[in-house]
Amino acid sequence: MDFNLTEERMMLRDTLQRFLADKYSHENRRAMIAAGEPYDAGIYAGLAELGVLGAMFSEGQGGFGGQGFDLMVVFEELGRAGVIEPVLPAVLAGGLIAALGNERQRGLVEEIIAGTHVAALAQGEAGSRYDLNHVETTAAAEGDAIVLNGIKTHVLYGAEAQTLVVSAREAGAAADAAGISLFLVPVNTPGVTVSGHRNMDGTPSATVALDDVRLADTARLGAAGEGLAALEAAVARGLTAICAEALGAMEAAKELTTGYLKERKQFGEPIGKFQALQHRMADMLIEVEQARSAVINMAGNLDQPRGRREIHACAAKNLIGRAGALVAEECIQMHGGIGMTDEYALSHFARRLTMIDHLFGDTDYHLERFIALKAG
Amino acid sequence: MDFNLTEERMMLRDTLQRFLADKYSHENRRAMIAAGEPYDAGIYAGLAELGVLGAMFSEGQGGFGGQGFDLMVVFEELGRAGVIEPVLPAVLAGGLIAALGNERQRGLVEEIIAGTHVAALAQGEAGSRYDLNHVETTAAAEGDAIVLNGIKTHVLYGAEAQTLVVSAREAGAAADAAGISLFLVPVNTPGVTVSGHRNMDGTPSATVALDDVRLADTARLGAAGEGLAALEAAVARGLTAICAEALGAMEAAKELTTGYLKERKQFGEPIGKFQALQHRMADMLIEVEQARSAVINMAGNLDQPRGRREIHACAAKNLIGRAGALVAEECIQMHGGIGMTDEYALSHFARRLTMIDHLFGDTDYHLERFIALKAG
Amino acid sequence: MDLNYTREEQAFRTEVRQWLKETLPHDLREKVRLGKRLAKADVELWHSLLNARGWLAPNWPRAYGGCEWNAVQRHIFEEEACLAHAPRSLPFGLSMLAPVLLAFGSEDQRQRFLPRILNGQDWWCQGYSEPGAGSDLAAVKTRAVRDGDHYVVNGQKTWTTLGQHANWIFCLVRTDPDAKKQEGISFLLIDMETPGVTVRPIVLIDGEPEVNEVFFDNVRVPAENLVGEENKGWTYAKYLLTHERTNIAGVGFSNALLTTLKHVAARVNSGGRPLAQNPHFAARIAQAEIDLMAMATTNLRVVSAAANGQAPGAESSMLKVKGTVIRQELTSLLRRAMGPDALPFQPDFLDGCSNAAALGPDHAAAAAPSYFNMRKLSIFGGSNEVQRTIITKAILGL
Amino acid sequence: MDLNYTREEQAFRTEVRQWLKETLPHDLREKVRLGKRLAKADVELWHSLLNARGWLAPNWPRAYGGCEWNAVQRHIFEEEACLAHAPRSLPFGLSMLAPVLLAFGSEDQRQRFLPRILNGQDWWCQGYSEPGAGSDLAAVKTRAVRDGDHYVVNGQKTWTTLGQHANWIFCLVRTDPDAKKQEGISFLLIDMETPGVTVRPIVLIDGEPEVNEVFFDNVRVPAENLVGEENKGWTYAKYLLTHERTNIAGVGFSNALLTTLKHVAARVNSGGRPLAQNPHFAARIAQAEIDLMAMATTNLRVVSAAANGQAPGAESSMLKVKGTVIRQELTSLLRRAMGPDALPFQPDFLDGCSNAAALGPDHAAAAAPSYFNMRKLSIFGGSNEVQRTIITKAILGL
Repeated sequence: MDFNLTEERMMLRDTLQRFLADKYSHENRRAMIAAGEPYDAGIYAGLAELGVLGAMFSEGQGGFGGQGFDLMVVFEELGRAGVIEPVLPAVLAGGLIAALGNERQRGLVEEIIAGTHVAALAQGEAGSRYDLNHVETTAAAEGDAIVLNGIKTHVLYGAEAQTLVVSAREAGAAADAAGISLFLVPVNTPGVTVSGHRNMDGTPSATVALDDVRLADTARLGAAGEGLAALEAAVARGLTAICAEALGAMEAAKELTTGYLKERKQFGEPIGKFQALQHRMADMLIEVEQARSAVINMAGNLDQPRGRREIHACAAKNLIGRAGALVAEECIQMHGGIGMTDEYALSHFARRLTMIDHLFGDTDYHLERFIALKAG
Repeated sequence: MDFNLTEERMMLRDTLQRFLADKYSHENRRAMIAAGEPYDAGIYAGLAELGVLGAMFSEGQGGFGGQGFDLMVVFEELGRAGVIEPVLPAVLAGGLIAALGNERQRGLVEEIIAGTHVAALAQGEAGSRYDLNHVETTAAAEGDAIVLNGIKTHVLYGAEAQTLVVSAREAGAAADAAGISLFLVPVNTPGVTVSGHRNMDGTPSATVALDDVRLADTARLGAAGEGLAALEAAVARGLTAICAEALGAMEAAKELTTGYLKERKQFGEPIGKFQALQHRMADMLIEVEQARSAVINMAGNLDQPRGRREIHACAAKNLIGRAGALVAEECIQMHGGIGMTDEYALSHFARRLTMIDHLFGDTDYHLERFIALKAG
Repeated sequence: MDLNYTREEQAFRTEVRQWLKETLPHDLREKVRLGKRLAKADVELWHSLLNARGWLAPNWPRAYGGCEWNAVQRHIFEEEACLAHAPRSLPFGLSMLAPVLLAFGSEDQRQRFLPRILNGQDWWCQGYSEPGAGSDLAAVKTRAVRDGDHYVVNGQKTWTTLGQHANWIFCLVRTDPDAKKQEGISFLLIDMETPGVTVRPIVLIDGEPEVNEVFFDNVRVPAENLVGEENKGWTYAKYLLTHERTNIAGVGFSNALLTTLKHVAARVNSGGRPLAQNPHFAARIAQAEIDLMAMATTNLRVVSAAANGQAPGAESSMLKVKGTVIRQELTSLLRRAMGPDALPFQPDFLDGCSNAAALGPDHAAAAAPSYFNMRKLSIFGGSNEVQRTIITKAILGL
Repeated sequence: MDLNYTREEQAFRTEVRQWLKETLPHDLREKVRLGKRLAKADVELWHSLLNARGWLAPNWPRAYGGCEWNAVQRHIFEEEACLAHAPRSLPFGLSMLAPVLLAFGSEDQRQRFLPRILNGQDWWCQGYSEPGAGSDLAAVKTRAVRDGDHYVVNGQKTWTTLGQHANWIFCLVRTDPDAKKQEGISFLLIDMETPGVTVRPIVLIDGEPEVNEVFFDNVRVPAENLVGEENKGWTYAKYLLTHERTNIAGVGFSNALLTTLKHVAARVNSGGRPLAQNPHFAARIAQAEIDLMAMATTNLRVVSAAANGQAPGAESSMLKVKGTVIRQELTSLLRRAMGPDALPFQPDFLDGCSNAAALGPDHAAAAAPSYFNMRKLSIFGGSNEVQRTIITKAILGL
């Protein structure tokens, strides 16, 4: 048992921390969003240069990391700084391409690692809620071609991507596990309409309409009809990433709040002297430690067989969801009015923590899934 | 809308409060229990004399109350004093006899009101948990006679009763709603074996074995096979009673705790000055008010049609269960060690509050039932 | 004990319900139902409709154009208005300033200001909080110095709700800097068109500029705008805070929210069945409903005592805390019910831009913003921490 | 980062598991599994078995008969012992007094007392708390006055766990009444067979006399029984409190409880199916399990840091609080799982009277008493309120 980071990961963490402390701030992010920019391309290039994207992939895939603890180290820092640049799609869509792609397809990974190409995962649909197996988008063979039809919702960074990894059904009914395939779809393919919007937490997202989108058979990623297992594994990596990001956001919110409790005076005393706040703060600190442990468990079991991996994924996402809500709500409450203003950084962390609960299954969803996995 | 008690109920409450303040104490109850007595017969006679048992029945039944608010007023005081004498069986078994009995059978009600006869409800079984319809005890016709076989568990005051009201199945399978009848069974009927024990909260209870118990056909209470509706209505009255009792116990626990917070000094200050305790106390006080409202809602809807009555019963029992656990646990915690000792009165209230959650459906059971009733 | 309304109260309820049905414009109702943001004109329209019926000022004396409703009538009206998805009328002039003028203002001030509140000429806002003061409202730093027949005001107010729409502000100002904290404060009415008044909107966590900072830079205010006596303003402020908290439990809002939540849960798909049939989610809704059923009665008990002339003490604080907890829980459940559809931020749709279509189902757009906005409930109007201290002190007396 | 145990640690775990399987007597295991009360002889038997294997004193130096296990080894042993339903060994002599003697006692004292702890000749109990002192342990009133080569002790201790079985007690006594609170306290060892010592058992809320009051009436204690220096006792007491909290999170106990809870829930009927399949109850178990999984890792992080020589600070307090919350929740769930079968009080069965049959299923008899008994976890060893203050002070430094 060893809870220390390797030297490489420590170096990456420290470099990333310095880079973000230096270049990234709530004010800059606000200004950028106000200017209508989806994210800061310069920062993204900088992250690529630091090796942040390379750390998402194993050496065999062209990177130098790719393990659970690599995701954890990077995303904790991204979360702490409130980074909205598209690292997550590199884990999700990039991870799928790296895991399933043939040699030609895997060429994209190199560009993703270099930060010159964004690939986004298009898996959600209007009725799917959090179920990866709920796929109504169809992929029909027409001679040598495959024709996609359907609408994909909540495609994170969809309007910023050059390539989409799309889940579509080649066989079976809407919620069947079998029959789902994954396809690489360049966004400029005729029939693809991407409508971008911004989420509550500032991250860009999109709806993607697929209207008789004709692809060559070679656009398929992995085996026909067997996409679900890989999708689930990629989402487990995505869950590790956003759980670690949430942990970082909790740490940042905690920092702001402890600072505030020390500085802010009311009725003549620092409010941190009020015992009721002290005890609630203690409960919050405990939950942040619990969240860290849950992320460690998840990261450390990411390469285990499916059952064990998913049990830890569910446990982590459930605990992170509860801890995140507690931290967001308590930190706002302890701040009072200032904690509710957009111009104070806490608002970003609170929004991000809350919205992370709506990504890839919320607290309740993963609790039920945990029960089902344990019973199965 | 009127939230004031009638003058009669106020008088009953005040007389009862004075009587119990004068004659009833934690020390006396402890001594009585240590001496192996099931309850204090003198107190019970006194309660009957005050009209406490009469208040459980309507004028038509030979009493002078019988409404939800009569139950509420009486049981809140019984709960506040921690009374373990058998008033509840008068509501449950007595209520069933009054509601369903023919003229001859109703003769027992007079004796119950006079405090000279205890009738107990024997409805639970080893596998029934909280389901009134789960009845495996059989009632088989043999010529003019009916023969009962089965084991009834958790028969409150069963070893102190002269008569049992027994639910038994004349037709159908274990959990069917139809086919359940109720029978009046004198405890000295051959084949009846009553084994008494004491519950955690000091109340007496029993297991009743029915081994070829032969009864005349006239022992049936109400129509054959249609006992469930009446049983449910009687249990709703019992739930009103124990919810009000729990409210009284919460008030008593609250009194002890506010007193303690004022008196007890630690680190040089009354512990009630510690803000963390103040705020938790506030949350507790709020829940006690919520509990009072829930009991009012239930008492005020006791004579409404089944759906409305049961929705309020479920809501009240659920809320009382949560509030009771909160009050029991927080009051112990705020007291520290002394709150855990048997010789301090809080222990009784905490045990009674906790055990009330195990009577006639707990917090979870009634939450699910509430959902089912609302959906149905 | 009787849980039923009197015949008169039932008739009143019917009258209110009927009027709402006939009068509340459909598009306004839809805006409220879907949690969209109301424009200034929306609020003004609603006030004018209420005023035309004579129902704009429930608790004012009839002599000044009010209804003189008792607590039960007010409760019934609020309950019905919420269920009908009517907008909330603005409290600042109606139930904050007016009671102070009625109790402590001059007859001149009443005659001058009250009619303009009713007819919509004035939109009032509140100048209580200052930066860094938080729940400690007596920490007033804004100075008002007498200069002939004027006061010259300098300083800053904050958290001024909807101040961007207002033309008048009632302020706590410090007129005696040497007096003790609660003393030396005066209650002053300031025309916001006076030179030196600047308003800066503050965007909140939900993306909406609901509150403002208001700056006073040598603002000259006629001395006749002083309410009551100089340096007695804290008394008036406290009166306002303790006596005019109607509908503090927000039972009506919570009932409307619960209805919306059930509506949504019955329609949203969760693993092949409506979310309402998911046992976990159903349990969370049921738990909130049970708490709300009890709180409705707790509220009625206080309302009914108030109608009988008893002044509510710690009960108000209890209703504030529990009411907040329940409303926040309901908005949290509504957000969760939306699943991924709670993610998008749709300000154009929320602002009612005619060409903005909503992403996702009914109620999705407002779910997350409302959740975030409602965090304010436990902060403003005396934070829940302050309320908890009041509750326990009332019983412990320490 | 590596969540796996080393090969050596895994081998140690196998060794412990095997030994427990071979050595733990079946009836003792059943008593623990069913939550029955252990008799004095049960505990003595378990100590003697551990001592025969050399495993009774995990954290003592080998020179004194201990194991010198590191934190990870101790953790593994505790985990296995809990899963095997082994009794808990008594901490009073082993992990409370002994470390104080090893750090501050004389060699004579070590040679005199440590072997008797191992071989079972002495049963120690703790004389820290006094009536009315609560978490304020420094509020010691019991007086010890030097009289020649003796101290004469007068006063009272309380909450002395299992003191009714003990023949020795280690006490904090006040030797200088004029010194400041934390000063003037000494650490004294008292033979309970000395005239003037009286023990009065206190029945707790679960019906069991688990703790005692101990009275001292002119008890003459040889001066050689003073540990360390006179008036320095508070230092030793603090050392004991901060350095000897092994297994504070109770992960092993909680794991065993969770196993029992699942065992019960799979067997109890709830509306025609096992309670484990009731979505509400399953959710409550799962929630506790998820929290426990995380806490097990939180615990290992602290244990692993301790094994690397880092002294745990606020982490101990975090583990205490969260560990308590989880254990109390699990006992609460176990009680609820029993339904009406949690009602009966069955002291004869719990005491292991051979002719007492249990009412209800396996585990029913102990469910409610254990729930009540476990309320102590958040009170003793520094209440959870005290721990929360420590946690926040460590980060806020206020």
